Amino acid sequence: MNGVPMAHGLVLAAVLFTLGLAGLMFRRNMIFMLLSLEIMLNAAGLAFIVAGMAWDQAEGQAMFLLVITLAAAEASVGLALLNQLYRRFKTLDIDTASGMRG
Amino acid sequence: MELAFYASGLVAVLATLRVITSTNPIHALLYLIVSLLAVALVFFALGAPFAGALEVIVYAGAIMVLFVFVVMMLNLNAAVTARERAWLGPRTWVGPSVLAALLLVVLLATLQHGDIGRVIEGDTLTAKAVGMVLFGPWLVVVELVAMLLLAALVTASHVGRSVSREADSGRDGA
Amino acid sequence: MALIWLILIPFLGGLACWQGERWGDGVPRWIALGSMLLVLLITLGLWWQGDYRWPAGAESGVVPWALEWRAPWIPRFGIEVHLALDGLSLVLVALSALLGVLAVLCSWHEIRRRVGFFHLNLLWILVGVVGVFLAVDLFLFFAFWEMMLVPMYFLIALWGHSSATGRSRIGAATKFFLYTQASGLLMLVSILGLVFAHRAATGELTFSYAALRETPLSDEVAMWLMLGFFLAFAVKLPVVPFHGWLPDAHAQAPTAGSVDLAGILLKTGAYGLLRFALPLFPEASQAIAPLAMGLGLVGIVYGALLACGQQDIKRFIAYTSISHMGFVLIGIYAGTELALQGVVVLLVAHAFSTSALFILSGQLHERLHTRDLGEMGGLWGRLGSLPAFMLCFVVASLGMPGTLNFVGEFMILFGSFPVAPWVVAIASAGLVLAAIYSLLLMQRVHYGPPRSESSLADLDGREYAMLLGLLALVLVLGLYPQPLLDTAGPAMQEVQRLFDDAATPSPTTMPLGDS
Amino acid sequence: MTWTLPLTFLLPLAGTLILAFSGARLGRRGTTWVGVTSVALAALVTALLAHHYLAAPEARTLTLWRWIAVGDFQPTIGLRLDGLSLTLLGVITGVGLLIHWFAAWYMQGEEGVTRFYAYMNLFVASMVLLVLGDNLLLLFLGWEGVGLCSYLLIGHYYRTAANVRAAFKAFLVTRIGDAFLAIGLFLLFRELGTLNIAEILQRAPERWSAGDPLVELAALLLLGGALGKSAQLPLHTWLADAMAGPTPVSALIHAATMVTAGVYLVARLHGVFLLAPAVLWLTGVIGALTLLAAGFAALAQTDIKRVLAYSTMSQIGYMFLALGVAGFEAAIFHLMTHAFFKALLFLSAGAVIVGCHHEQDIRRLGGLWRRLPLAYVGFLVGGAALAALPLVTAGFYSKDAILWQALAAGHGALLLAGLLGSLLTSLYLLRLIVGIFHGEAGSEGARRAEAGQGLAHGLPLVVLALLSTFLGAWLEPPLGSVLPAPHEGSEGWHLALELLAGGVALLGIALGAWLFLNRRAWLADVAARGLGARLWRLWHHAWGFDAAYERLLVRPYRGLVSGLRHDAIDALGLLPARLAWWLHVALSRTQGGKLRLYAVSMVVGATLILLVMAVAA
Repeated sequence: MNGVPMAHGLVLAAVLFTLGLAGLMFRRNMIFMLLSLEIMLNAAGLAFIVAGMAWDQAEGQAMFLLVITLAAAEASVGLALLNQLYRRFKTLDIDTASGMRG
Repeated sequence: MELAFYASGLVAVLATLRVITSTNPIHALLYLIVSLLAVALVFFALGAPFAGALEVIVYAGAIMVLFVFVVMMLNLNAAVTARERAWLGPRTWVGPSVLAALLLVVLLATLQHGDIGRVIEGDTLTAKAVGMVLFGPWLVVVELVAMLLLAALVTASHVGRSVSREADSGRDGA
Repeated sequence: MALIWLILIPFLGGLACWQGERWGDGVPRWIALGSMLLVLLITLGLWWQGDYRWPAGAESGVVPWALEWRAPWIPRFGIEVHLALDGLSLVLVALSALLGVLAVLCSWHEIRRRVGFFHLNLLWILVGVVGVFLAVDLFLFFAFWEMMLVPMYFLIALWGHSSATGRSRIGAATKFFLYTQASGLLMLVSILGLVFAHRAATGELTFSYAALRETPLSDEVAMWLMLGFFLAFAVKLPVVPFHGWLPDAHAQAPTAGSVDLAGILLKTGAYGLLRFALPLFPEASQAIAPLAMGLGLVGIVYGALLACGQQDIKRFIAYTSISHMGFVLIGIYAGTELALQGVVVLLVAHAFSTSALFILSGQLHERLHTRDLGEMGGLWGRLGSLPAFMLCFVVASLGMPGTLNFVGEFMILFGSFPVAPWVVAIASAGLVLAAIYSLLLMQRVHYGPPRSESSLADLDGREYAMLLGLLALVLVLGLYPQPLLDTAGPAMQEVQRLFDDAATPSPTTMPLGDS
Repeated sequence: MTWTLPLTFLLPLAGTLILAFSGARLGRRGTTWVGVTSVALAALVTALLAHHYLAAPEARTLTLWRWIAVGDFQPTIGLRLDGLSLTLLGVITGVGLLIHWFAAWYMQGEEGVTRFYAYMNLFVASMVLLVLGDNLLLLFLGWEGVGLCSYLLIGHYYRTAANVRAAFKAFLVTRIGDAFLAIGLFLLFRELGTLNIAEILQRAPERWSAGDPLVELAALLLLGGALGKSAQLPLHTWLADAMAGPTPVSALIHAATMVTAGVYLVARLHGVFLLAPAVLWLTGVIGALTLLAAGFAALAQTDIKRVLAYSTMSQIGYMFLALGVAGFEAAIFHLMTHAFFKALLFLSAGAVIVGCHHEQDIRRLGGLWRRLPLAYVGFLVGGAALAALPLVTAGFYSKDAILWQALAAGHGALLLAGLLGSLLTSLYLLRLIVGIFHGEAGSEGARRAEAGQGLAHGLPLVVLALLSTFLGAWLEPPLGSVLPAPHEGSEGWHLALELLAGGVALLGIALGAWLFLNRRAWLADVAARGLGARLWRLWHHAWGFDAAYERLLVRPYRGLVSGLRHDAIDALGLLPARLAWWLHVALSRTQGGKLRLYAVSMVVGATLILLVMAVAA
């Protein structure tokens, strides 16, 4: 077994990404949506690392660092919004906050 | 090194699956942490110890703890999980999952066509090399990332302020 | 020099009326009347001393105008203010001037609010129309063509009256504006296309009519350019599929607006066809002739059918004018000299009889305060001499021999028979339909059991003079139309010569058992 | 002397203008005076012209001015006096004068006399123009003018809607005929290049040979116009309803002059018709069918004027029969005598109606012969002429001339129809006279009937009565030069035919007298049961033509009008506006505010893009 073919790494990333996406689409609770977002971001980071390792370049991991900071920033803002949502609408159901509609 | 990769990959996928399908937010969170750890393990397997460490420390350690902290603060009772189960009726998840599956198939098809033959032997890429890159050509990017975090900090503090003082002024805005 | 005055007088008169309002309501009316009479006198003067017979020996290329006035405007694009007068445009300018006078007279008591601004609009419509009839530079022609619409829009929108069915006058005015504006833009595209084709062929950038007539065009391009022109004039004529705006505009317009609309604006469509669509694209016009005649027939039958069903008297008359214009379309595309002369005569006759009917419906509205035919009936004995005049004009619109309408209609039918026998056979069914709607109008308004015996106000001096003048014109010209025919004669011979030169054996001459 | 020719129509026209512009200022006497004298002067001028013409019988033409001059389309306002137009002119102005005079008495109690006389004068002027016109366009002017005046006069009592509808129907049906005539004019102008009648008669034989399809079509179209105006079979439904107008109108327009315009047209353009034998034969057949149909219809009418109307239709059927067998002179001769006795009958009917306070129903009249003697004599003399009582009456000579032409031309069937027709004529005549004057009075009005007084009532009836006797027959119309010579045949056959026709007439009168005088009860009972009742109703409604036209033509037109009332084609114009509205509604639903829907749409978009890239790559 002489190493992991890059394609498998990417397949893993793709699967994780799709699961995150599916979670984002069918969960109505905002927490789960944020979690799914985190999963998707994590999958993206994984893809970077796999690519970086495949070409033996450090940029992959450097990019991973950025992905993590982005995830952190996004999580904090997301949770602040979640907090407001809960206080204002007394529920975590994302569909109640549908004021902006045509 | 391949065995570690495939095993932890499998664990990651299963944990993520549990995250999406679980009804209790806390359980979901914990499964997510397991999934992140599994991914960290994958990084180690692939020879990226610095990334793995980052994953464990920042991702699983910081962000997930933040999530747990917020969820605990909302002290959701049993009614929430019951309602979750109600919302998860077959009608809601069939459509999106078919869509996601279709997207997955398309992704795999493009991967399959992509004839990326390269193989990862597992020889490690040291943190030094990453550091050289980060503070070499990518210096500007690191600065930008810092500003990003600062912006997130400001936003989170403003939006997240406690409702009491904001209650009177915010009421009309809703 | 007189030509530019024909346009300036109403323009300045309009401004004077607008300002004149400060010194009381009467001033604008007299100023408007004065300027319109002046224009009429100038035109009659031109008619008296000018002779419009074909200058002997003029070779075909040169377009002989009786009177011309040129001034450079935008030399860079070859645009110049080029006004020219020949028999056809003289007849129509005189008609517009006369109807302008009538429009001012018939709204003497009807308009109370903002009299000055009303007369401004009325006169500026005349400026646009006279400009259209005189302009020989295509760009100038388009400018006047668009200028006609705006005052008419205000006339309908501000002084109109909402009809019983609640369709507001603003809606009608907007519909009128949109229909004409949209088709006008198509014409602009055609004009530009023609100019560029001309530049491509001869390298000379010009908008002048005489030059553009010589542009060598491929059949396919000529057809498209001609369609642009045809559509703009078809909307104005109005030809059936594009007639939607006319009944609404008439129902909502004030009497003066209706007189102008029916009397003059409809004529610009026919004038455009005769002046621009046919001479500029003879082959394309020849090809589209059967379709145009078919549309004319549809217009006749459709206008007649709908006229009988209307409840509002002005919509009724509007649909009858659509039916009359069907004859005009057949006459234009028949192309023989007799038919074209008939078209000019019918245009004049239709202007007289329809504007008279509109003046009468205005007077009925002043006395009965309604335009709904359901509430009229049995008015014969109650209105003094108004019913008698209405009878005369209904008989004229019916095409009774001895009136000008008959001369026009039958000249068209006589002229078109050799070219399209079956079209004329069906069109003469139009004579029967004309009888149906004309007499229906007469019976619904004046015959039948009267609603009350009280007699209403008789015609006063002004109204009596207007109607008597129009009736005299219709009857005298009906029995002696020669001055009209001699004036428009040469122009029509020119159009016919062009139309025939292009005539491949026209497909419409279905031999009727030719011996 | 020819300069006086235009006076014949200018005088009545002047009368119309005076009356139109005088309004009510002239008062009743003034109006009547103007109305009658204008036609009297015209009659005087006609008499002078007749005297001159008979002195030197050749056609005189006078062109007032060129009406329209465009290329070779040069119709002129030109008058032409020859034998035919002189005869017609005499009938119009002569009988017209008597009727105008009688109308002065008839219209005593009526309102709107000024309007009445204005239209009557306009009618006489148009009819004179029709007759004198030397080109077809001027003839068309007169043609439409009389149609208009007939519309206005039938609708004289405009307050009742039925009269107005009757007038509308009369104008419309004749207008359909005019449309055919117009197409005929267009065809003649295209083929012969002229509208002048003399030139047409001269160029037609050169241009076409007999039986040429084009000349057949032209003749057919001209015939269509004639049928419309003379109320012959297909276009005849308007004449019976036209009785809604005052009786003098019916006498002048629907008996003496307008309805004969069609006969005049065919006679005037005999050259064209002779070139189209099939159409000529058709004219004869239509004439025969109309005279029989009208004869039967007259038997089953209850209103005096409707009986006379169908009788007129029947007599004009005789004229068309004469034209059909190319007996043009006989047709015009019968036209003249018919004008006399039919005008007499109508005026006597008018006297009866006014006498009985506007009672027109036969069943409610009776026993009037003692109370209205002059009307009774009028009916007797007129009736005798109508039934063609041998030797004594004018009708006998003219109808005999027609039957003789039919026999001489060898049209046996048409001759039989003529004989059967004269039998029917005697029957319905007797029914009418017995119904009005004998038996007992049916209604209050009839019982208290009082005879009319004054010269205006008496003199016209007497003069017409004289003209209806053999005196009328002496007025030989000078048609020699104008119309082709009549057919010749052996004298023996002619005598035999006279005897036969006289016998049939007498038989009819005797049968009628016997049936209606003492078999009235039996007749009423036959007409009430089974076949008799159905036949009576069929004839009463004139063979159901009216109802058929109503269902086939009028109702669909009315349906179409109400269907299209809201301008279907215009609604197409609103299509773009409506399309924009539907798009708005559909698209706004996608912005539902649901975050997850947005996510789904993004995923769909991404998948599609990737799919395209995957497929394209």
